[in-house]
Amino acid sequence: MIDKRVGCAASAVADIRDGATIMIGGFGEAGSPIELIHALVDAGPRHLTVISNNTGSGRVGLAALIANGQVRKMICSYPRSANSMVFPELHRRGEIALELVPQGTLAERIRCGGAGIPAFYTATAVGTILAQGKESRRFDDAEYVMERGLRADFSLVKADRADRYGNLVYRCTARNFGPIMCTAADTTIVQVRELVPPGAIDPEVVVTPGVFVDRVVVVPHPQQESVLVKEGRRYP
Amino acid sequence: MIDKRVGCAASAVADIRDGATIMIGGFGEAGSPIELIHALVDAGPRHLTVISNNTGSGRVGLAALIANGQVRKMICSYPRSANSMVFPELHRRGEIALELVPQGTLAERIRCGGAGIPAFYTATAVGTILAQGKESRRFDDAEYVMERGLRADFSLVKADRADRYGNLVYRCTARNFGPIMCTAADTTIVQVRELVPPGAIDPEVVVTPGVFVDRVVVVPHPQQESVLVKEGRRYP
Amino acid sequence: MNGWTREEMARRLAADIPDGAYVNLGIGMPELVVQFVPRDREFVFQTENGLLGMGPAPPAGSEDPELINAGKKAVSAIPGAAYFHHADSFTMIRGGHIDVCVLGAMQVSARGDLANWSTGEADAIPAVGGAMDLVAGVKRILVITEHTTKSGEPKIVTECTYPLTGRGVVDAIYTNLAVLDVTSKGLCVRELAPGVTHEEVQAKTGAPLLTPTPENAR
Amino acid sequence: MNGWTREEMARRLAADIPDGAYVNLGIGMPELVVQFVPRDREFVFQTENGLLGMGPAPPAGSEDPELINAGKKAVSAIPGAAYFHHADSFTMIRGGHIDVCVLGAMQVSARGDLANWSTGEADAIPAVGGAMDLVAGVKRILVITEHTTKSGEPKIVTECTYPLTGRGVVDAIYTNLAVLDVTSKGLCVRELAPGVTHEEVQAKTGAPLLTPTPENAR
Repeated sequence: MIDKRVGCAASAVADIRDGATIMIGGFGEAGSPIELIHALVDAGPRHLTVISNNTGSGRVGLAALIANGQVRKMICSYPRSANSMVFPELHRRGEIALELVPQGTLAERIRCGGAGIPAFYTATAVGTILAQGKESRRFDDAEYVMERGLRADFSLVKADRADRYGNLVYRCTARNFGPIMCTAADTTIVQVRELVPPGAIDPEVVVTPGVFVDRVVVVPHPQQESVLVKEGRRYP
Repeated sequence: MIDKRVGCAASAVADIRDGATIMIGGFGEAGSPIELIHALVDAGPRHLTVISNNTGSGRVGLAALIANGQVRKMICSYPRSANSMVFPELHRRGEIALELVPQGTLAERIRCGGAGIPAFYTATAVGTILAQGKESRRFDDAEYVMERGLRADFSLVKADRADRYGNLVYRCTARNFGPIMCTAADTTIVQVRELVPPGAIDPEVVVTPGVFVDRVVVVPHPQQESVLVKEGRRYP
Repeated sequence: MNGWTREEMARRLAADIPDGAYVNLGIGMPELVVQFVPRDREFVFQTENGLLGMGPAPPAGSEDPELINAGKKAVSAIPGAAYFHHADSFTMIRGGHIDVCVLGAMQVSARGDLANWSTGEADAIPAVGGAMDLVAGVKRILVITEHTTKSGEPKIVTECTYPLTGRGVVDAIYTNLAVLDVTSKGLCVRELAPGVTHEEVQAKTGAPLLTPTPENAR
Repeated sequence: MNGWTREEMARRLAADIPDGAYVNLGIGMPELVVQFVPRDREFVFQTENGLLGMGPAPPAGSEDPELINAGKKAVSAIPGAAYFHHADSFTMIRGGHIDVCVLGAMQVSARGDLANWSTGEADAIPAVGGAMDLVAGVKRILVITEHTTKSGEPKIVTECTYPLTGRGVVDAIYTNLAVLDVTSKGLCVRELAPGVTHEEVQAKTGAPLLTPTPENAR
């Protein structure tokens, strides 16, 4: 019987090795798989490349992973925000690399990575410094840059509910990068608030079909990043 | 107030002119917008290019549009099936052109047309006659062909329910090409079984957000192509 | 005081958005536009993090950390809203499905070049978000900005000195002093704020301004 | 009678699909595989027209014309199924997410080239469907076919003469006479049907056959 449940976050991330490329879902705290990230801090792999829209807040979640010196490179669209100090400090000191990607291009690169598309053309960033060094080409009298699909060894994603097949639904704008990141990694690890029996999620409303998911960890009461930041918490 | 309802199928398709390119949803009869197609037969525009997975069955729906001499070219993946005689006859007589596209490439070309992507690379059809005349290119030691995004002047799509904003949900495998075709036309015309008030479709389960839809026609009891074919019906 | 307040700028801009428009609002001053939808019109607000049909901020205490806008502020969803993932969201934006985007600016050039994402300084942490996608994909780009910087330097210039967000992308500029159209001939003053003269606007602008004549309209 | 029946071929093939596999079945003989899932395993069937978790045909009279498979036959959906549109469906297929695809064949070459979509005749109406996407994207391609054509011509050949579906894509071939693996050295006989000899299979095959030795395994 297919059953993708894994007992705990620690065992779900245990095989992530030094040098791995990891996609981490979320837009700000919405959809950020904070328990999986903390398990990754505990596990301790280093020299990671992380693909995520932001770089975390305060000293918890993704910011904690960065502060812990485990990340050598970030691929993201918006590496600063109100409570983001860790990444800017390390980046200014030259201790972490940054590949800045427009948000829509980042999303499309991830989707293409999951769909077997090695490269595509987009009008985004044409005529800007973010197109420098990239191939450009005209189609139908407009200019486009070529962008490459993006894949990862692992994706860490937060969803709302799952069944044992790994079918997922999300909540509100916490959906953001989850569905596309699930498709673009060799191993997709998802934390959900609730596990339900097969069929409890209407086949019409499944957002991520189970084929894209490898491991499901149930975290019934996930921590809220903004609350931890407000309380000045740090991890570990 | 935004209200995309149109009174009847005839008025919904009235501005489709000779020479238009039209995407028509459906995989076989599932999702085929038969009432909209029949309205297009009545309206009579000619020299159409039609993008649709199949070429219709019997002498109704898409097959009727072709039989009526209105289509100069089909772009599709599977132009024959059990009850498909009209297209093969006309094609053998040289009266209708065919651009044969692998089904997944067809889907991706339509999605890209809707997403502002003029071209992309795929491994599908590499080494086959369907890649002949197309640019190919190596990425990471594998070969890919370049395919172009596909757009249309109009899309005709069948969904199950809509609200006045044009938010759509579909039923079962009748979803097929509808959601991507809605994104890839200048004007998207949808027939639905039922119109519901805004909010009656949970924002979590909307499949096609209303921004992709221009006109909604309510057809409470759509005809079923296979029944019409079995009865030997023809349109008009 | 001469000129428009921030709220008046937002109201003036909102008056130019047609009924039924799909609208994306940038972070900061553009967010004010949501308060000034003309009474006889309906706009649908899209936020690129995955919501079409964004409604106003919820009452204090009932915010949902999973229901936010692109500025990561709590918002609500109207009846008839839809959630979707980022690739679908940017299909809307990059595929030309959004009618209007309202953005702030650090600089706008007479040709409609926009700089609004980076000072280009060596130790700045650049953050682009969806700005380059929006200017490349949305049909009409409206900039809302104070006419000059806090120190009085022109933000509307012949040539942007900051790194660009996009070239030739801006359609119109709404400032505290005037409404300017970007035309093929250059910047054209469509409207002056109360008590503001063409000369005053020109003095605070780093590029030549045209007055509206039939041939200056693009 | 020597050799396997169609049902035995499907059963033999199904026995090689591992537990938990995501499986796409082509039209025709491949559809038989759904009846022979080994008792201790669970497969999830994908059909490229937009369903993961395809179940068996419904009882006569309760077919739903909007719930069909890629062969346009009525099917059902298991608890835990999901519907999706064509671009998402081919993301599964082309993105390498489907483990096994079972296809019929007109010809298979010793190098694993597959021809199963067109005779290439001038007046034929070619119809490719998802075949080229499946062979390009699915991890393991299994062919199920009679060993020869109805007139006794070999279908397993040195070089396909019909237009290809894909080059070097087939991993194994299940016929009424044998199970063949496509290896880097050529076709290798993994198993003979009851009462069938290697010589008999070779006589009906248009390419040289290897016998399984450690060094012929790929």
